[in-house]
Amino acid sequence: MNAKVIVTLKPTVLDPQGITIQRNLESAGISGVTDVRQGKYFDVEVGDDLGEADRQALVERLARDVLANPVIESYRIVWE
Amino acid sequence: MNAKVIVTLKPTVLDPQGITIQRNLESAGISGVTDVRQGKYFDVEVGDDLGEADRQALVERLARDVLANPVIESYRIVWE
Amino acid sequence: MKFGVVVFPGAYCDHDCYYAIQTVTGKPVEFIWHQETAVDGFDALVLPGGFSYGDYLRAGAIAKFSPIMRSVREFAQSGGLVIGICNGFQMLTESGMLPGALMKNAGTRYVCRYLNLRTETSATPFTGDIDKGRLLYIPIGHGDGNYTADEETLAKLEDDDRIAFRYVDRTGEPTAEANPNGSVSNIAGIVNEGRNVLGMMPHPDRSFEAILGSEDGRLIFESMVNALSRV
Amino acid sequence: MTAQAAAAKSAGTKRMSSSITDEVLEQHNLTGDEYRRIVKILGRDPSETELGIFSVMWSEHCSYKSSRVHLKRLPTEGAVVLQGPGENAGIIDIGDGLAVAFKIESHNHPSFIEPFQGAATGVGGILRDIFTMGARPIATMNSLRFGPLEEADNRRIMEGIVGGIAHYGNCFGVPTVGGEVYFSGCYSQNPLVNAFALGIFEKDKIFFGKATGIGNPVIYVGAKTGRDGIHGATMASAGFGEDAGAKRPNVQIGDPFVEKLLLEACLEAMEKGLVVGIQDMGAAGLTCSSCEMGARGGTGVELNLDQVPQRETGMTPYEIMLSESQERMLLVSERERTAELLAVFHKWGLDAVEVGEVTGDGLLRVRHSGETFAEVPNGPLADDAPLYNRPVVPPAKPRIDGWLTRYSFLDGSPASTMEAFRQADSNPGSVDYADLLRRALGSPNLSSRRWIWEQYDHMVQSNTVVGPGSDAAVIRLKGTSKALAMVLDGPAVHVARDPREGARKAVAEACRNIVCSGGRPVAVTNCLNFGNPEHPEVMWQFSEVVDGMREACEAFGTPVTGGNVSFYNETFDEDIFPTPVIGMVGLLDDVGTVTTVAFKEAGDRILLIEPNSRRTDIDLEEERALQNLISGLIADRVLKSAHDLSEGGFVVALAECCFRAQRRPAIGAQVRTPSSMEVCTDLFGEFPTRVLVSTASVDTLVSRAAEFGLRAHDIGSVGGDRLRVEYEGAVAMDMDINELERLWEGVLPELMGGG
Ligand SMILES: Nc1ncnc2c1ncn2[C@@H]1O[C@H](COP(=O)(O)OP(=O)(O)O)[C@@H](O)[C@H]1O
Ligand SMILES: [Mg+2]
Repeated sequence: MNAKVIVTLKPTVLDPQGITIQRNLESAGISGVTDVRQGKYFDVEVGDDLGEADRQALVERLARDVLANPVIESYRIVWE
Repeated sequence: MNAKVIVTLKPTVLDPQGITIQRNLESAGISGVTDVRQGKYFDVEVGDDLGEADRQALVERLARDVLANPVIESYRIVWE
Repeated sequence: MKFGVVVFPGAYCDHDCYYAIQTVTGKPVEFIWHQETAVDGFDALVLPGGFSYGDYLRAGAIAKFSPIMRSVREFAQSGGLVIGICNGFQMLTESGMLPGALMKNAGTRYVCRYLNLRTETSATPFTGDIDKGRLLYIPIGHGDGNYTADEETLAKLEDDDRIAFRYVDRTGEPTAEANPNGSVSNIAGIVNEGRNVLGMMPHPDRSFEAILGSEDGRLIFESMVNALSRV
Repeated sequence: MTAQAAAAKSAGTKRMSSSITDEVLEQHNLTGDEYRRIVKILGRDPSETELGIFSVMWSEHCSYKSSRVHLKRLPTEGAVVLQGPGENAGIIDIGDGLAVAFKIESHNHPSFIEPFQGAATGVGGILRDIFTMGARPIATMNSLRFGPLEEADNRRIMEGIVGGIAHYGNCFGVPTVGGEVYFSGCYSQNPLVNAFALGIFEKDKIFFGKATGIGNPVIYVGAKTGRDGIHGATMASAGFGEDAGAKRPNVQIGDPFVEKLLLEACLEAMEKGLVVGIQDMGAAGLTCSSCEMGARGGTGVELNLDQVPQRETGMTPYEIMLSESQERMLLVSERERTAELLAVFHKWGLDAVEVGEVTGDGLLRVRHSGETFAEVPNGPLADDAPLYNRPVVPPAKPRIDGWLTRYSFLDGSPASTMEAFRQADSNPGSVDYADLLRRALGSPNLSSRRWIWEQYDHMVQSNTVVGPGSDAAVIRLKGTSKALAMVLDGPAVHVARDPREGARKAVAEACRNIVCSGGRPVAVTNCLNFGNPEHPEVMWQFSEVVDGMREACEAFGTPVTGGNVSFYNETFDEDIFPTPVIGMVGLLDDVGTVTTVAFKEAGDRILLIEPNSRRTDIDLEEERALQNLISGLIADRVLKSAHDLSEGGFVVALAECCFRAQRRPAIGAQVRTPSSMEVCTDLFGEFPTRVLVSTASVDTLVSRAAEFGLRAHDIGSVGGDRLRVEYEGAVAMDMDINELERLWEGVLPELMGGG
């Protein structure tokens, strides 16, 4: 089974990468983009032998304890 | 208007970050995850004054020319 | 004969390159601001190491859009010597002037250390004075030096004798332990088809005086001078 | 009397608070007495913004209210001191028209809350302290303390902190050339991150944080302001209790790329003569920078917060004044040249905005949307913070067992290792020395630190002559024949046992490290990490440490040019070990005399130099004699290597001299140990004032040592690939040096896993 975990900075947390990308788009000849915020994306495979509840609990733990840093980030899980 | 751009490594490219995460899961007490691949996620704001076609073309260019490196990555755009 | 060192915001090895080339070659060196568009009068250009634009997004990914990069490309196309060191190598792959890509180190962490390189070819203007097979003791300092390319590209690099340096152990073997970043086939540096553009992760600009631990980096700058004086 | 009952007299300042309750004061870490002091200074109740301003300026972190009475005792003067404590960094004269600015600062509390960003912004802050004075940073170091790595949480904290330091320093382009790390249980919930930075400049081009010239504009440059780290300064002034988690949203994010641009822009503006005064916005942000600049200039500063570049919408004056967003500076320029100044920053792609003006009324006036939110006299705000002479009471018994100071690395090592050493000491008959050496080299406190320092770029700027891994780091100064040596030292176990003695040893060891590297010790910075100053034993430790530092600094002629104090390092009411960290800077007039710990050639003789009788407490006179001896031998090129003996004693130092160094693989040594018949103490015990050297001129060395009243034992030679130690006529160990090296190198990588 496959889940996607999307980790993004909390809205008020500074995102130096996003700011730098956005500020330099002009030199790439791209204008009209007013904001960029960068996050992380994880493609996670879990064993098919697990039941649905276990799978969900597993990915939830993975996201919360490992993939996201709860101090500055939040996460979202999407099952495919 | 808001678009999400998801950039992932091509399937044939080894993902050192994903491998490292996966390898360290056991010591974090998490088992059952068979594969992790890490990608990037971008939350992009574009000016509302653009027409839909222009908007799409803009984000397409942003993703192709800037956010992804076509040698190793592919991308996907999701409009919200 | 004049060297130009391109100055990108954040690519701070510009000063190291400037100083190293001046010390080693005694030739004139000038800085070129990344917003410039002309590179007239230069015989060789250096894309230095560092963290241009913080290495945000991907190392070298934002620098490649600087106005100067178009001129650098034209300069290379007309046969001028271009050396990209570390972040400069990343800019060269990002901009397509060299094939492949430099990914995050296999260990995912930044690594700064002295190591051994084996010179894989003397048939470039950057290695003309270095015997094939000679070991060079030159340091690395990077988080994204994991060179990767598809099989076809790799085969072509091999066939065309375009691999300039490999990471090797003390005895000259390209072992897995000697590979600091997971780079395919232990590749540390390559040249383009025209052989006038070199990208390398290790820093000759940090190893040009005995007091810094090694003088081997000199050989690369000296080779460039000799190649240029032959033309 | 409650705060509420304090009379509320408006002085035309808007939004006067009539709701300053005890609870509000508590949130601001202000006591009732402190509040009354504020009311007295203002002649009325403070507004909310003013209360915020006072609370950060009078926090322990910014005001040094508990430490100032003691710090005054430190020796701060000397012929080479151009700037002592009181500015952003201390400055020393190194000749040739050059000066060096250096300082150390703690970022302990933020690094516990968010290890990566906390440590990263710690590096960012100390770098700004250096370049705000006009110096270009050329080196950084860091001193770290963690709980034992057997615990997963401590590994996570270390991974984050080391990663954060690497991220910031590497991206900024300054080499991280050294540091120290130590593991002990007391740091489990309270890691220490002390960041040191050093910069160089011409001595007539020093800039100060002064707002002068009435009518001159006040200019804000750098990153935009967000709600980051509001109350970071007060947070650093309170221990962590159950609610550490609740304090989390305050985390600041560092942007080393912007910092690098800020550096280049500031130095360019200074070079062009566009800067009248400049101060970084560190702890307490805009508040601290504006009021300190006004106080130092004897002027007032009026700020119009509408002009402050903001990243978030709807920020209140309170939030803007207290924000600790990173990579920002406050400048004063001459009115006529302001446009030129702004242009420099704009060229580097940075925000630069006039946000106010220098005034003649001595007030910090804060305006927003046409209203006045604060009007506070700069002088009293910056300089009249409460001063506490807190109770000082020695503890009933020392914090740790005296036995541990012989083998200080055992604290924080696995229990089985501790047990093995105890056994060896009590059963001298049957000791397996090889096993003890394996345990010692395999303990995190003595193992190789390569896992840490390879993550740091220690070579950028191409000046690193000696990087991490030797006694002190050495940086050459291009364009001169000189070099700077620098080191951080904080022997916490020795301090925990006896704070005064431990502090003396710390200074002595720092000096010895500089001397062994070929340098002459010049000056000191220090970071004093302590527990809760409201605990009388903690204040006793503090007072003792200050006196120990004073004695040693006086003995070695190395004035203290600055430092930092971090209190409230405790979790759940347990104070950390008193942990002073000494940052010592030394000078080599001739970089050619640089010396390292590594043995150089097979056949060289190995000598141990020590006092005639072994002692546990340091004798500063004897120590000076040793250092003078070593300096002379190095100047005359008699020594091929020199290594100060510290944690792990003689055998561990010997092994370290053998391990690989640059192109030379590990090399063996065959020695006979001098004996005092104390069995494992002879081999592993820690005693001050000892150095292990190698040389080709034994006779010169032995006679020179005698002239200084010291002994030089000729104990053996370098060569082969085995470490062979004879003790009391028998072979105590005979081991493959490569195997030992693998063991020593493997400790941290194995514990830290993956990657
Ligand atoms: N332990 C100490 N020894 C000597 N000087 C100190 C010590 N702690 C702080 N100081 C001095 O007090 C002043 C204020 O320090 P600090 O608030 O850390 O500066 P900043 O505001 O730049 O962070 C500095 O000049 C510093 O050098
Ligand atoms: Mg400061």
